[in-house]
Amino acid sequence: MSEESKYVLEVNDLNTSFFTDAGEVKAVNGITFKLEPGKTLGIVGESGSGKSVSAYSIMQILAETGRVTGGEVKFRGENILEYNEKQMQKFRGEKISIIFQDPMTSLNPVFTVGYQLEEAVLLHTNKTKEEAKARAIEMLTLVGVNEPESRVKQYPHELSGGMRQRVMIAMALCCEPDVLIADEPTTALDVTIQAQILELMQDLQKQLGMAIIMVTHDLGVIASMCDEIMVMYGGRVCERGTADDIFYHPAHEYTKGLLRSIPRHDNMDEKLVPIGGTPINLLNMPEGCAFCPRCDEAMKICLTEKPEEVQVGEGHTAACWMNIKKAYEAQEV
Amino acid sequence: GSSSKKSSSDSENVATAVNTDTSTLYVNLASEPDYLDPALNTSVDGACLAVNSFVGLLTYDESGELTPALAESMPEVSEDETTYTVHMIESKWSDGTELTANDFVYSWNRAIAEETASDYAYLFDVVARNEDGTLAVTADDDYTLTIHLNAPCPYFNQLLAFPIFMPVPQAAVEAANPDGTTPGAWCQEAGFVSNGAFTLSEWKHNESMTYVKNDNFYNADKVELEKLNYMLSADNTATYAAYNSGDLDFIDDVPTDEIPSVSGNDEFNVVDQLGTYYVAFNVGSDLFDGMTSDQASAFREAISLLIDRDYIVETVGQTGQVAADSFIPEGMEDGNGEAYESSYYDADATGAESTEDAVKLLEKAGCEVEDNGNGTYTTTLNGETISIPYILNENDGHKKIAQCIQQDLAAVGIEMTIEVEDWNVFLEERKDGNFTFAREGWVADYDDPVNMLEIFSSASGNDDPQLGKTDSAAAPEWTAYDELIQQIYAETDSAKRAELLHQAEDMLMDTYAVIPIYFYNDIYMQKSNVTGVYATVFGNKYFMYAHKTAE
Amino acid sequence: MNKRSIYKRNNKFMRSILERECESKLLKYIGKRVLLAIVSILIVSAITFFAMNAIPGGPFNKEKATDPAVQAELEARYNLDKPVPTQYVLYMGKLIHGDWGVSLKTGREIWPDITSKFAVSAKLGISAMIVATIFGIVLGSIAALTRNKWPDRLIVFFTTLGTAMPSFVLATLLLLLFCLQLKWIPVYNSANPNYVLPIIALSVYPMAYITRLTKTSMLDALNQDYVRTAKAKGVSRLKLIFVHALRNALIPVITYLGPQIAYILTGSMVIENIFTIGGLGSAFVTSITNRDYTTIMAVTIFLAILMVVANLITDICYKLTDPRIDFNN
Amino acid sequence: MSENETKNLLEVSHLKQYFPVSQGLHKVPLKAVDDISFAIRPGETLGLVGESGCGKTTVGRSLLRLYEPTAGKITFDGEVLFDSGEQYDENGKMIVDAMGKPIYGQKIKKDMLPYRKEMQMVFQDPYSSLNPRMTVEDIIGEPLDVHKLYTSKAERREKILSLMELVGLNAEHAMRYAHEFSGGQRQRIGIARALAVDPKFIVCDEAVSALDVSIQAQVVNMFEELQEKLGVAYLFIAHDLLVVHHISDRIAVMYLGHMMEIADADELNNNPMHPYTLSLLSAVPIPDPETARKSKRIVLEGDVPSPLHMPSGCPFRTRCKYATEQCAMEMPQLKDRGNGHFVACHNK
Amino acid sequence: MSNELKKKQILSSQVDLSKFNSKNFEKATDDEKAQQEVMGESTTFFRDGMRRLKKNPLAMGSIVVLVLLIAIIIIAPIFVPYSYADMITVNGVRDKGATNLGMFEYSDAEMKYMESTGESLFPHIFGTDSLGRDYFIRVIYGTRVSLSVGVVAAIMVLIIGLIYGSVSGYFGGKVDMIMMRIVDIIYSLPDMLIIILLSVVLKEVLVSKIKGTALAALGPNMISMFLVFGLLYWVTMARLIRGQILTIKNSEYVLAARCIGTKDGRILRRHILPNCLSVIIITTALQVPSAIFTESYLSFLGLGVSDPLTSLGSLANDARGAMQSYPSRLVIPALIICVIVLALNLLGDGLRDAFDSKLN
Ligand SMILES: Nc1ncnc2c1ncn2[C@@H]1O[C@H](COP(=O)(O)OP(=O)(O)OP(=O)(O)O)[C@@H](O)[C@H]1O
Ligand SMILES: Nc1ncnc2c1ncn2[C@@H]1O[C@H](COP(=O)(O)OP(=O)(O)OP(=O)(O)O)[C@@H](O)[C@H]1O
Ligand SMILES: [Mg+2]
Ligand SMILES: [Mg+2]
Repeated sequence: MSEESKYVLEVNDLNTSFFTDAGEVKAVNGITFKLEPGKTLGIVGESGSGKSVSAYSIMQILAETGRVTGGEVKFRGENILEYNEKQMQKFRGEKISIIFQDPMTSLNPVFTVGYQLEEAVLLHTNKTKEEAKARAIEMLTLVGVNEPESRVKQYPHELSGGMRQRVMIAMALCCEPDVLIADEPTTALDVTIQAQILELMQDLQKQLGMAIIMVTHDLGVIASMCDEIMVMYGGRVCERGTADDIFYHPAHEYTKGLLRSIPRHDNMDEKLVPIGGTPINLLNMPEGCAFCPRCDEAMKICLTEKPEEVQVGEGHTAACWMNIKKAYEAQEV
Repeated sequence: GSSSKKSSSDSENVATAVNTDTSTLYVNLASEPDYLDPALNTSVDGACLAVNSFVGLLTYDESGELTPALAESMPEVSEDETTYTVHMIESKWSDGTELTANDFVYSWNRAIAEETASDYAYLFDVVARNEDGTLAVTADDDYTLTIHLNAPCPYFNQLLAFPIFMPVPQAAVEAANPDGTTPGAWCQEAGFVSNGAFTLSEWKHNESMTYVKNDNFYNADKVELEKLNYMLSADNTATYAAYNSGDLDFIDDVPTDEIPSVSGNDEFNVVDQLGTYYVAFNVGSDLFDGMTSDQASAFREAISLLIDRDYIVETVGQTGQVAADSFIPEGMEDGNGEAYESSYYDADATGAESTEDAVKLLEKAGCEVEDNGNGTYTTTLNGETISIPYILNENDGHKKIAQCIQQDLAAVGIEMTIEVEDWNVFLEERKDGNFTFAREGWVADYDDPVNMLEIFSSASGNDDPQLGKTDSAAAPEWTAYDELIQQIYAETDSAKRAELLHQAEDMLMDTYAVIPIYFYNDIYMQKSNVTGVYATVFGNKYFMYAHKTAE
Repeated sequence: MNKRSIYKRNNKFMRSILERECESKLLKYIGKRVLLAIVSILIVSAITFFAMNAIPGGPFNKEKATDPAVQAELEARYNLDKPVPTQYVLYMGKLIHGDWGVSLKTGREIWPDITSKFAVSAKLGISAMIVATIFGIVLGSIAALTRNKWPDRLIVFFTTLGTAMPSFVLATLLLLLFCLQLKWIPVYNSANPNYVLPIIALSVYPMAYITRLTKTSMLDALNQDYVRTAKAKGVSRLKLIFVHALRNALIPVITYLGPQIAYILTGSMVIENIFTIGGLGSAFVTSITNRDYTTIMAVTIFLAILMVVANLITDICYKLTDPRIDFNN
Repeated sequence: MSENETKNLLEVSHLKQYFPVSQGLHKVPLKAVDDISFAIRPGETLGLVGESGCGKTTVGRSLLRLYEPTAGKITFDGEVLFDSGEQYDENGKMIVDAMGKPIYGQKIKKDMLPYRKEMQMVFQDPYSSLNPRMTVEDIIGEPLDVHKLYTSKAERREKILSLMELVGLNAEHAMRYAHEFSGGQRQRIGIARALAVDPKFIVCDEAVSALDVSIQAQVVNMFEELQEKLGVAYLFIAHDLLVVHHISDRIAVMYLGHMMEIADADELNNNPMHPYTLSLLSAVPIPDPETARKSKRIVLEGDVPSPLHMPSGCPFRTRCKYATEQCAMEMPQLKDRGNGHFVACHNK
Repeated sequence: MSNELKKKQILSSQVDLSKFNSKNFEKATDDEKAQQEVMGESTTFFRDGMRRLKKNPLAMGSIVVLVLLIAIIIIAPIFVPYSYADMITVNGVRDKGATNLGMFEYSDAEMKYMESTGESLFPHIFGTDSLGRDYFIRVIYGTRVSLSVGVVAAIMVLIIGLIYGSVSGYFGGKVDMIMMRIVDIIYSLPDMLIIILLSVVLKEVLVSKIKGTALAALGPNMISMFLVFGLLYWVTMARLIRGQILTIKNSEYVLAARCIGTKDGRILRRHILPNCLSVIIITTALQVPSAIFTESYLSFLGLGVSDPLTSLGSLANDARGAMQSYPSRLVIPALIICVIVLALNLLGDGLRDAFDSKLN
């Protein structure tokens, strides 16, 4: 493999804004990541931290008011942000697919499941209707839907939530994309169903070998699933690393706070330590670190300057002045 | 070849194409007629349809004179003027069957039959009856008809030209009405048998009727038109537009507001009509409570004087109507060979000029009138201002006249409220005397004053002022009038009869329950390339002898 | 036979059972609706019957008063001399046997009259509805896609303008412009009536409404997650709008169209009068002003039936567009 | 139930809540809650977990009589608020006559108004549970108005401000509208409203589910602090087992309208007995890579059946790998397995 | 730990630590942190909606037009010396020549009068009608009538619809079902018939009752029109309100209120009505043009306002007959109807977008 194609997907300094009545909402502020084939990248962060918008920016399926204002998204070395709409249509679903959070609303209620699956197949292959149908049934079987022949004739509302999410997955995978973006694929589902779906996704990744970007706000979901985890806050990446890095050696105050604030089996009897304050208002972004108004350790520099992302370990980076401070102090000493 | 056919069908789509065809006359009279059966029709437009598709013994010629039609000549009248003998020409129905005197006997007896329920059956009242109730009319042979009258009837010849006296085809009528409940059924769709100049070939309800020339018409040689097409619409804005765009050759009505712009036009025709536009008071209404009948009359006379008829004629009528100074319209004959003439006030001086006279009359009627100094007055009755509700039906002209009257009365401080009513309600209220002051109008069916006067006899259904029908103290004594009308019916001496007619009108006008405004005339517009259409004083239009040239 | 084909056959069998069940559900539903409809038609007819009899004025009133004997004869003939409830019972009795009676005003059979007039109104109405629907949906979609930009504002302005004029004014102005000024269209042509203007006049209002409805529901649909899903699949913009969003956006349009169809099929008295069209609308108004009781009743019942049928069809269309609708709930 | 050592604050026994829903031409009962019994002690938190649609919300609302229960008995602070009159024997079997009809005892329906002061509710959705046309002051003031808990305007205001302080809201925010706040702040408003009447018992229906993880902890903490301060008891409904475990003293597990297991929180976690609880616990994604890697998920097959087509016998048997014939025959009763650990399963 | 050490090494190789000083790493105070966190300005629902409304040029234009129009119809009669009913008189004499004058035209008599006295007469801005009445003042009164008819009718619809819809929606169940069936039936009743029935039947009752009041000038037709409106056109409003109430009734905040122990009346007043108020107001505003239309349709049928008072509808209808000779008489009232209806509709739509969009 040549150097440039080691990564299926490279995102460099991606910026996305929404131009609303109230002003420019800078939802994504310069995120960067690389994704290797067959690997899983987890993106976590609280609501509004720009996880979905990042994903949508890659697919270029932003709402009308949204625009990618800078950066590049390279798919196998080609910057897809420069694609025109036609090329993008060809690209979506074929090279990168996405699964959305809410299977209840993400399937068109007025078309049969079969139609929606076949459509995806027909769009990207030269298959005939018959073949597309066969493919749809095949995919349904793959995602563990029983009686796929009759399911294709059903409408989404006739299926249960878990079933619908399986259909969504089947739809996303039917053209065997290289990258699958899963935007909170299980948030709307019950725990037992969530477990089914996560299991399924892991299986499918093994079978089909695609890269997955797993977007979620649930630390539990990514703990066991991801090769790399990226923590976002206020449209920026604050920390990235392996699961162990993030969970056992958090290097960003936000990540630390997050870990302290969620109930885990080992802190059941302790008080949770919440992160104070309110979630960030993207219309009024702090000048410095986005997290500083809520950060217990905030320093003067945090107020005025944005922290750089620095490497704190192998494959483990964080954008927090605390790390610099430690280094500075160490140097002083 | 085929190419010419194509071009002709193409040309039909061109806006003005209709009118290039000189064999068809495009006419608008009114909206959909209720009945085409001459015995059942009651409307003027229906009568127009009837005279163009049926013909009786007599008819009217271009100069408006009675002339023999199916009769060979004018009827022979016996010495005592009660027996009429008519010799008929040989003629055929449109289906080719012979039309004989027996057809008339049948048709006339059918017209008066109870199950036919014809509104105009009363016109046969002058005809004597046999013992079995049938008409004293006999077919002496196939082409001779003898008619016996109860009393001399100076206008009987006119009746013979009236639609209800036209023949109907017995076989068809009876076939379509097996159980006697659908008397008009035989002529409700296109294709029925008739004997006039045209027969109905197509009827698109509420849209159009197409008549085609009847070759069996007795005078078919003289008929140039191949077709007569009626646009069925009562919306005079639309019909006037159709006329102006060249889609119609003849319209019977012009929106009043457009009249000034066409009045100098050659295509605009004004013809005489026998009828009077008037307003009527209900003599039994509350308004007159507490007045004597003289006071009430004085009050009404005052109102009559206040109405500026000239202004109405000029601004609303606009077609040279004559301001009325009597109830019997100008130009009516008195049945004694002379024009009937009467005048009760100076019509031109009504309105502002007569205010002072009116004030005097109001005072006489018991009202208190105060001079405001600037030519206006304030009138009160028992300390209250007088408010007179005036009812009328929805019609542009009627509403305008009402507003003129309203302004006229305002000059003496009498308030008049205008209440436009639904046509049917209007008729009912008027008939039942559920009103104070109402718009009225009467167009004569035949040229004789009795037709105008008999409606006020207390037995008449048209006695809207409720003369003789109310027990109000303010109402005039009316039995004398009823007797007078009966006398007129029976009077054999025509000079004496004319005298009685005058007496009756005097009596009527004395009450001022009836306030004449103007005498009707009739307008129509006809394209300059059309000639030969003529109208009678009763409003009937004869299209069959029309001549249409390419423009 | 291998296992798979057995499975397939079973499946087919299952499906046919399922379909049959659906069908019987639909039939049951229609049955229920028809039953309900009959009841409401009965009530409507009764109210109409008593209301029209309560209005002063009768069918035989004429400017020149009718002879009382003649009037009595006519009243007896049409049962008008009987008490109103009896009349109602007699009328409905006849109606059940398919006898719509004859017009009191013209003595003509009512049923053929209604059907021929309805044919005219329906022809016009359907054309107008098609025009309105097509233009409405297209304009509405355009407005939605260009929300708050000038095409949207223009469309909103002009469609609202179209509805801002009373229909008689609009019709008159059309007449004035196209027939008298421009002379493009004849005012009257009995052989070959030109329906362009009446269709325009009739369609303006529903078109404006459909445009607005389509716009809002389209906007709504375009913001839905499933549209985003389709986009992410690589569906082209046109297909996104006209297949994925539109079908959902059409649901409110159908809700509107249903009753509107019944309404517009029965014709507009104003348009019919101005353009001299022999439709049901003017016939109905005329029958009311004429107190033509039998015609009033017949038209009312006819309209009510039409309304019911239109609503039923709407509901079925509804089901066809929106599979979520279950007739049982 | 037989745990009368300490006096229970709330006792619910044999609670049933059926909703009539039309199916075709007839109505059939949807058994949202079917014969559930439990008790809550003063100052205690009972967690209630289960999958979506299993009837958690319905339990919460029925016991506050926001829905009129179909049957059952609700006792609060020693007062019977509602009793439909059915009587039950020792084994929880309904006492019936020869015809199979229940023999009714006394029926009770108390006016709830006075008890609204004692029992309150915090709703799941902090967005839709606050009237968008009311200011924070009005929202928190409403219970005070309804129960006339103040004598003067000033006192009302004072009370409102102290409540706001209690839940950690800024006094400046009193005149603002709910939509101007973040989810966590809104939830605090909802809690302040519930606390305004000084209740002894609060049903928290998914009160933290809609909140961000970082905010969730704030609210959970607050619940715990309030409990310490005010001694309120909670029925804490949630689907996040970790949160429930964290906050609850005891946990009840529901499935399809039935109670499957009730036990002390730690006991339930360490020693789940019901197969459903077992798989539920194993399905919970654990935010700890080490444990997550080690643990083995027990993935349940299939979906929860529709409550309209309830399986016979034990509702869980369709997804249970231990299901036997007996399970299809009869619904197992909730039985004490020691330590106040109640399980409804034939096989355990 | 070695790990820690390694980290620091990595760090110092990446960042130039020399550009920092220890001040940078002092703890920030709470105040400083709080400054970073600004809560947006307090907006109320109303202010928020108004802001959106102000951004809608069509709606703002409509407001301007409506305000201007209302100002004109209030002020004009003070300045114009003619009355809507009086035919023009010159020197106390009715002027037959003053009919059908064009815009700003004087009749011969008026010209003579002005020449002889040197006094200038107020111009006939829109000319005169066929009865010699100043058309401008008639249009002004017509507008007054049409607008007030619209407003009053809309209010009637509102009141009846509100009561009916609230009862039906709030009580639900059987009551709701029966009430909605009634609505269905009213929907399929022929309104023409009912209009005629009411106008005819009510006239008897009304004429005496309204004698001498301001209503008398409007005439019984108008009054019955209001009643017709009240009796027939409320059904849409009732349905809408019912729908609103049904959704709000089932909302969580109403449940919350019930949980608190709030009584039905208070719930209706404090929770349900305020939340459907904007929809109600907007729908009522949109009812005004609909009423103006109905009035003009009735004018077309001859069931309009009593003469000589007039409305825009009856002016337009009367002018239809003169459309070829005097098209301006048709165009002027038609234009004003158009402007009013257009403005109200656009404003109503704007209000709806601003206050009722799903976006908030
Ligand atoms: N169409 C839009 N218009 C304006 N702002 C938007 C739009 N879509 C998203 N945003 C803003 O962008 C920011 C990031 O949103 P995003 O959906 O990416 O968050 P997220 O991390 O996915 O959160 P969640 O966990 O809730 O899905 C949010 O503050 C949101 O308000
Ligand atoms: N008012 C109602 N009418 C009819 N059915 C209802 C009603 N409320 C709830 N249900 C039904 O009762 C069952 C239990 O609902 P409930 O809301 O109590 O579940 P839940 O456990 O709270 O679910 P979730 O976790 O989704 O909130 C569901 O099937 C639901 O559809
Ligand atoms: Mg998201
Ligand atoms: Mg719930």
